[in-house]
Amino acid sequence: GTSSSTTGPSAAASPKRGGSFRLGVTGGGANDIIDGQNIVTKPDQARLVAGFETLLEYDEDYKLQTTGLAESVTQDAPDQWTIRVKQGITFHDGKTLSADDVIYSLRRILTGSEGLFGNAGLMSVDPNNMTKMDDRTVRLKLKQADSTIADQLGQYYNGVVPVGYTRSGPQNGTGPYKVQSFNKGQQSVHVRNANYWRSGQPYFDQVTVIDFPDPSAQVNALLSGQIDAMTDIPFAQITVVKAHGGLAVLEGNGAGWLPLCMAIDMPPFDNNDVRQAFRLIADRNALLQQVLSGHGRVANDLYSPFDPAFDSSLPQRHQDIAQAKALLKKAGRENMVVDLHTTDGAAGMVDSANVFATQAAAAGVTINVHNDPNYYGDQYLKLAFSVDFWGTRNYLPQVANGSLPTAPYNECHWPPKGSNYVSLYQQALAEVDTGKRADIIHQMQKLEYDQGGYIIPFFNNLVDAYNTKVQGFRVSKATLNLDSFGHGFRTIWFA
Amino acid sequence: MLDRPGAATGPARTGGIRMFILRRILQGLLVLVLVSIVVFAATQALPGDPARAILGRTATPASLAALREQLHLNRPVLDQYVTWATGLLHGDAGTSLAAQEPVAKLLGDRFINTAFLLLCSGLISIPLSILIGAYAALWRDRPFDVATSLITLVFAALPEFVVGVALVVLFATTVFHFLPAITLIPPGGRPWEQPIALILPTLTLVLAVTPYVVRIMRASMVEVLESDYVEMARLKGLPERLVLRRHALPNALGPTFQVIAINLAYLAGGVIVVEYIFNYAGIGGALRDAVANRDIPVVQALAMSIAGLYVILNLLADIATILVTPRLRTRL
Amino acid sequence: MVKPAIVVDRLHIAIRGSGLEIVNDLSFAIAPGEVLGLVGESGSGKTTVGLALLGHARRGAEIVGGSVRIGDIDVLELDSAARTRLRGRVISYVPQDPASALNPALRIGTQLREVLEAHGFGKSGDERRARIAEMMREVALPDTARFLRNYPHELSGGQQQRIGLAIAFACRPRVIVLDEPTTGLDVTTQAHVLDTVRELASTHGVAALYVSHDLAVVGTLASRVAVMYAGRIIELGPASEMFSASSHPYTQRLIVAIPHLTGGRELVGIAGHAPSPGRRPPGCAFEPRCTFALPECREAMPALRSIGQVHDVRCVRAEDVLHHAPTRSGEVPHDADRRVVQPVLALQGVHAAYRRTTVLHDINFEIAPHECLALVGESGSGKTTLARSIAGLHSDRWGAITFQGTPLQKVARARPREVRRSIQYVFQNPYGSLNPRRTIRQIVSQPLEVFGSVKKGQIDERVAAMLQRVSLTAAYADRFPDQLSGGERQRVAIARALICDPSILICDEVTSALDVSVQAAIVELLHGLQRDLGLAMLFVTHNLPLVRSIAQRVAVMSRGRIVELGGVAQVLETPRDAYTLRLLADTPSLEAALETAAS
Amino acid sequence: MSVVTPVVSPVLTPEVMSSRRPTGALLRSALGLRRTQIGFGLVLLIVAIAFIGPLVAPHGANDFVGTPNTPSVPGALFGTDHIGQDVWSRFLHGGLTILALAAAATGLGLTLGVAVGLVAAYSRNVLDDVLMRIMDVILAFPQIMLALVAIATVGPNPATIILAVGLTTMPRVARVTRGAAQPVVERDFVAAAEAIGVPRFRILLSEIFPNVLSPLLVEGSLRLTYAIGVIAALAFLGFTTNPGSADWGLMIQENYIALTVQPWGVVLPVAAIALLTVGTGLVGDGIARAAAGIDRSRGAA
Ligand SMILES: Nc1ncnc2c1ncn2[C@@H]1O[C@H](COP(=O)(O)OP(=O)(O)OP(=O)(O)O)[C@@H](O)[C@H]1O
Ligand SMILES: Nc1ncnc2c1ncn2[C@@H]1O[C@H](COP(=O)(O)OP(=O)(O)OP(=O)(O)O)[C@@H](O)[C@H]1O
Ligand SMILES: [Mg+2]
Ligand SMILES: [Mg+2]
Repeated sequence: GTSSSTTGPSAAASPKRGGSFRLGVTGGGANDIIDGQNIVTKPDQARLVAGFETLLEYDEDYKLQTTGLAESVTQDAPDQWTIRVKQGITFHDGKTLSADDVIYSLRRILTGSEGLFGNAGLMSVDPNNMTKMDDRTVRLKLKQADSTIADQLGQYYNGVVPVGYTRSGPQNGTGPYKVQSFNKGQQSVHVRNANYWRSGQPYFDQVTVIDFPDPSAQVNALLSGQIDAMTDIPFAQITVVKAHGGLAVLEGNGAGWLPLCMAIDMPPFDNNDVRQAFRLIADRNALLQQVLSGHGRVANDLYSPFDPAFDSSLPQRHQDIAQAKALLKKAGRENMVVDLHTTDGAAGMVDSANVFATQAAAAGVTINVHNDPNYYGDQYLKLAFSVDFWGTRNYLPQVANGSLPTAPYNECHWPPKGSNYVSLYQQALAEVDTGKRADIIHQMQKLEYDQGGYIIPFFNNLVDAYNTKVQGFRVSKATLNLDSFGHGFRTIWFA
Repeated sequence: MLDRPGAATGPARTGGIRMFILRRILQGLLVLVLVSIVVFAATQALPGDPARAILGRTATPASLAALREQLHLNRPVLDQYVTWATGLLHGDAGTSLAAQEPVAKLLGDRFINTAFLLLCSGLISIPLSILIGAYAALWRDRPFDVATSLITLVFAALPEFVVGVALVVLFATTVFHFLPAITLIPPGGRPWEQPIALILPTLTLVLAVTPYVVRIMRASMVEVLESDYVEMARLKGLPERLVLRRHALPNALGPTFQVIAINLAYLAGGVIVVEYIFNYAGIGGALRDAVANRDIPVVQALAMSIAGLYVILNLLADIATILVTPRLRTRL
Repeated sequence: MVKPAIVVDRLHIAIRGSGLEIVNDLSFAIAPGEVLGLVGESGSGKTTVGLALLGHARRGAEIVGGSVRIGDIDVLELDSAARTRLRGRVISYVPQDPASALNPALRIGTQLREVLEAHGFGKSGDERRARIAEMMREVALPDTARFLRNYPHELSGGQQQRIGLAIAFACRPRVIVLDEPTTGLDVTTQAHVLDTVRELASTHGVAALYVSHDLAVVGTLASRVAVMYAGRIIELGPASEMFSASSHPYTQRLIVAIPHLTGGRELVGIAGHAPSPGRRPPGCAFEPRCTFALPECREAMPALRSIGQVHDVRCVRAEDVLHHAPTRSGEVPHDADRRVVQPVLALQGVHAAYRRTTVLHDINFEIAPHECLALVGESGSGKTTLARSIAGLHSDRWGAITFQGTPLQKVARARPREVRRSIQYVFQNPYGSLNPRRTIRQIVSQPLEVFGSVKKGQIDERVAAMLQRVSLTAAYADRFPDQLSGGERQRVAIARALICDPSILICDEVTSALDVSVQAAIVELLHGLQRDLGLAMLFVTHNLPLVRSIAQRVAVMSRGRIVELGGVAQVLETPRDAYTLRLLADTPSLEAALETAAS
Repeated sequence: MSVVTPVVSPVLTPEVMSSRRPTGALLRSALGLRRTQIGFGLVLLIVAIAFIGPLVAPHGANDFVGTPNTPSVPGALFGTDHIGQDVWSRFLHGGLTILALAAAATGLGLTLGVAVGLVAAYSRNVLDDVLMRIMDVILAFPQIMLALVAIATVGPNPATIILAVGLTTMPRVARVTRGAAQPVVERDFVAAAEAIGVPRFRILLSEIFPNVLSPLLVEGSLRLTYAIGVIAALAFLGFTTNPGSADWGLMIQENYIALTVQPWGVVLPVAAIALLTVGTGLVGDGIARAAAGIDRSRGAA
């Protein structure tokens, strides 16, 4: 993965005000939404961060910082947190941000029926036990000890909304841009928030977020100057864009990942030998080269590499067909045939499946790939073998989302019965001391590394392109494309 | 051979036409009703849980439950059909499952955009192809004819997306840069406000349709030029242009109209691909989207309206044919 | 003699590229006011000649030599512009088939007007309107604006043909070519058209070339007749001489082939058919069919030599031919014992309709075994409908049709196999009644398969036998209909009927699509069959003279009613019904021809 | 003296001598035309590639031979595709699927369409109307749209695609068949068959059907080109049968994104498909012209 080569311009150049910025985002459709606390399609991310902000923020090294709305977020006890918001931050409608808004925001997330994205991660917060200490301070009493609340509060989709906020109501956030118009599946126009709390920012008068079902139309638009930046440039086009004067590529080495998911309680994967064999079948570098044209880093079947507690001591797995064959023989599964389900949900999902299928053939395993437009329909999470996609998160939050019986997206049906994984998780949550917590997390990761259902070949970089007249993009470990869309379009400007 | 006098006489004719059009309209309506049933049945058959399909990867059990509740997908089918059909009659196509907006609002602009695109393509391709076809027939087996027949063959052979992409590469991105590669219609904006952005999509569609019409036009023109009455017109000593303009062309047009209608209806299908390539905000994209989202009301609305378009086009074609071929009138 | 209006000299027309001659060394002249009749069977080149007079050759044909002079201009020399000015102004054309020659999409008024406009005939619109009205009156059509607003398909065949005449005469041309303007019209309309032509030609001093394959028709109209055979004129002379003293074997045979209104007699057809272009022998084209042929006839085409001052002929034995005019055999025997036996077929109060319009009213007659009943009447009188009703092809009918005492179901399919076998139908048009995609064997043997009356093995020989019976050879069995001449096809159709050995044969205008010579041969055949096999026959025709030569009794139909029914001689010689009288009067016959010629 | 009794002249015209099936004749005379020959040549070429290709392909369809999307790779004639497989090999492997699909779909459509068309034309009654209205209903949906919905409904397996395309082909064929059959039904030889009570089915099959063959041949070739086009377009829109397998339609979809960088991945399959459709088009054209020729001479006979 090359990041240095494509660094944006030096931040030295002093920002300039004005101009209308047009962003092309891959995907989107009639199910687009704008919601301070939820997304459905990719363009929704850009629209969310343009209008809403979180209490805490991750910096370019994926470290939590109090650059957000909160002036402090502290864990007073394993099961108690206190949040204090900054002074004089106003919503688009001029109302000042207060403790009530924080409480309302958290409650909204915790209301299951709202079906909001952050719900799973904040489970341990007790909606009926949030107390307003003063105008700017809120105390959370948790149902159970949880040391990941701060992490959750930094997730872009846990934005702060004013009291009484609804999706269908006025889009009223603290963010740098106000929604002017929104056409689902087409585009949304956002105008500068004149009294934004960060002085000077934002720089653009107007931001337009445009949906693009077809990536090459997106590239063509960029080439012909009809948009100023685009997300997820097809790897094939990188050379084109680089060759094209006045365009640049921004390659952020985030930690998105495309796992092959084996349901550990469904045949044939209910036998760990089979799972192990499959892990040994994967030639992770080949997958990286073929699927991402090398734009990523080889992974080791574990997620959350940016987590301080990530166990990088575990030996890197390599392809070992012989060993795989042996294990399959042992499991009595020689020359097995299995279906692998995938979809065009995220770039590379179909290719990963195909490439892995080819590699499996070497071990005498026949894999029938099914590219199913209805993949996220009924059978999702009920499949024995499937491909999925994930964004960047720290370990425990990710576990909450994907690796617990209670997790909404537990493709692998992890953990196995009788495993102490869940209790380890509880301990980790309860553990306030980061060092001790890391040890517990290492145990959990070991379990997944040895018995888990994920095959994680690589972490994919976010590769975006933009017109060099746009200044201020920085290479970062941001979760979202284009350096989290230039931090909600506020740290970028036209030269 | 002997052609026995037809039954109808002068005055009866107009009545004949009116009757004919009326019958055609009724038939068209019948077809539409059948279509509506088919569409409804088909969309009912769409498997899987729309709620899931709509929320996609981000669905949570909670959000699913919520959406299902609000879509009330659990009413009896017949009940649903009746409400839907009556809704359609009142111009209310229901609410998009995906967008949570009235279908009409969701598709309104897109309809105008697509319609305009089709209109442009039609207005260009029809006269063009008629002209080319007629001259190909006139200069039968001469270089022009041979050339056209080959060129039309090739273009008929190239899928729209190939033509489209080729045009983009040629005029917008790689070779030249004087045309926009995609068509960005601002919300509430109208396609005709930025004509140059329409050039490439229109051109693509024109190139997709013209070949077929040209070939048919040529065929029927050849037929007519062989006919006795054209020979007779020449033997009457009429100047050639008159022979062509008054005697040959009108009779050749008759059979062609049908094909034009079919092809325009076909355009409505081809537009799906074209809109995809040019990111053109029309019903084509909406359809692809709706199908992927299991957005049943939208699919239904689109299917119905495209079917409607087809029925209308055929009606027009029939009427046009009748107008240029009086003989048919008495057969009505 | 007056200076001829048009002179055709050594005209040669060939199939483009191949050089095969369609029309060969053709010369004649027509004086103003004169009508020259051009006769010959189908494919002899009449139309080609006719068109050539206007300097036009159909796609695929081209004029390769000779000249066509009108006054002192040679049509063939003119450039296309000048030719266009000439056409319709100086020389005009009346097409063979008006139905297809009038533009279906234009009102007849327009089609009349445009020719005037094209030639700047008449200064103003009013003048033209006046001229059009005049024309319409001359061709005996209403001249009302209302009528002119009709479209061609809204006119009857006769009216269409007369519009054709009006267009042709519109600009008062000096020469006019009429290409079988009356083919397909019933006799009454035909008579009208012929009168009109005669009128116009004589009053305006127009030189007319009247093309036809029907000598009788030509005879009533033309002062001189040219007989064409295989692209050449083989005899050219005054009408009178042509009929009384024809000196070419072919002409003679043609005349013998024409049925006579007075005194029925067996017809004698000409075996074989004329060679088409490219297959014409080096010598006399008629030689293979000629009974007078000498060896030398094979060598070279005899030159056109004159016998008598204005009578030319292409035959080395013209003189002998003249003296060996073939005699005509006597009356067709009328068997009297009709009534004693039970009739094969009996109709009582039969009606038939198409949807609401009833076209047959209360038809009653019987047909005895061995008897041939002729059914005559003008076009549209209901002949075919009646025939089809009997055959079970028209189900919308009521009243009793009994076959050998037992009433018949309406639909053929519903009838017992025996009945379907015993009632056989031969269709009007041999080009339509044989499936072009099946071999003659398949066609003829089809009934055998349906009725299963014959074992597989014997089918072929039965087919062969039948082909022999209709005087074809077994060699035809493997051919396809489009490889047969019209006459041969009709024979095949008859064979298909006979192979079921039916007890009654229904023939619907089986000869009306054929040339006289072929027609004669077919009638000969049918007559023989009926006589030998003792077939009962219903012979539908609109050709009265023909009745004489084949039927014992005749039923005259008009507007769906039988107006007269009786013995042939009695009905034709002493008709009682007015309609029959008119029909007889209108029928062009040799007798009439000879009279006009004589006068 | 007596008159000669008629004997059929032994003079036989050449066309009478030569006796050949009209349909066969049609094809033969069609093959006489230059365009038909070229057309056949093209079709044969592509079919040959489809069948022989897999045998001669240098690499497997899924072998990883080099960096993705690079036009010039040693050992890969036309470079690598979006995931580093050999474009040339995948091209050679990928013909069969789309050909089979298109052929099957067209076959289905023709069979059904002809059946419906003939029955409709022959039963000159309400059944005719009913059938044709039903056809109208199907016609009312653009082929691609119906295919889209169908595939979204039951997933993109070959059967679905064949069915969807086949069914949407049917009404178009039915229309043509009916149009061509209507005049034939009125011809006397049909009446002749009815008069002796030939079963309806036989009449349809052996009397009427042979007479609508020539327009059908033309229509058939046209439909084939449409089918190929639709199936390719479906693939382009991302609805294809089993992913990963080499398939021209799929290749286009996978590599279209890289068109400007590595054109071969798209150019090869597109060229093949285009040549194929041009070929079938030319053949149909030739047959049409030949038929026109034959039918005209028959009409004039
Ligand atoms: N354009 C043409 N190309 C080739 N052959 C032709 C062409 N026109 C006529 N013929 C041939 O020339 C011969 C004469 O044709 P023509 O139509 O003049 O005969 P005809 O006497 O008018 O016949 P009919 O009485 O049936 O009208 C026929 O054998 C015909 O096949
Ligand atoms: N298919 C039809 N539909 C409606 N009317 C018809 C149809 N066929 C014939 N007629 C009408 O029935 C009447 C009798 O027609 P028919 O064909 O029996 O007359 P015909 O004596 O056989 O005429 P021709 O001598 O021209 O063959 C005519 O007035 C005709 O207009
Ligand atoms: Mg003629
Ligand atoms: Mg009749």
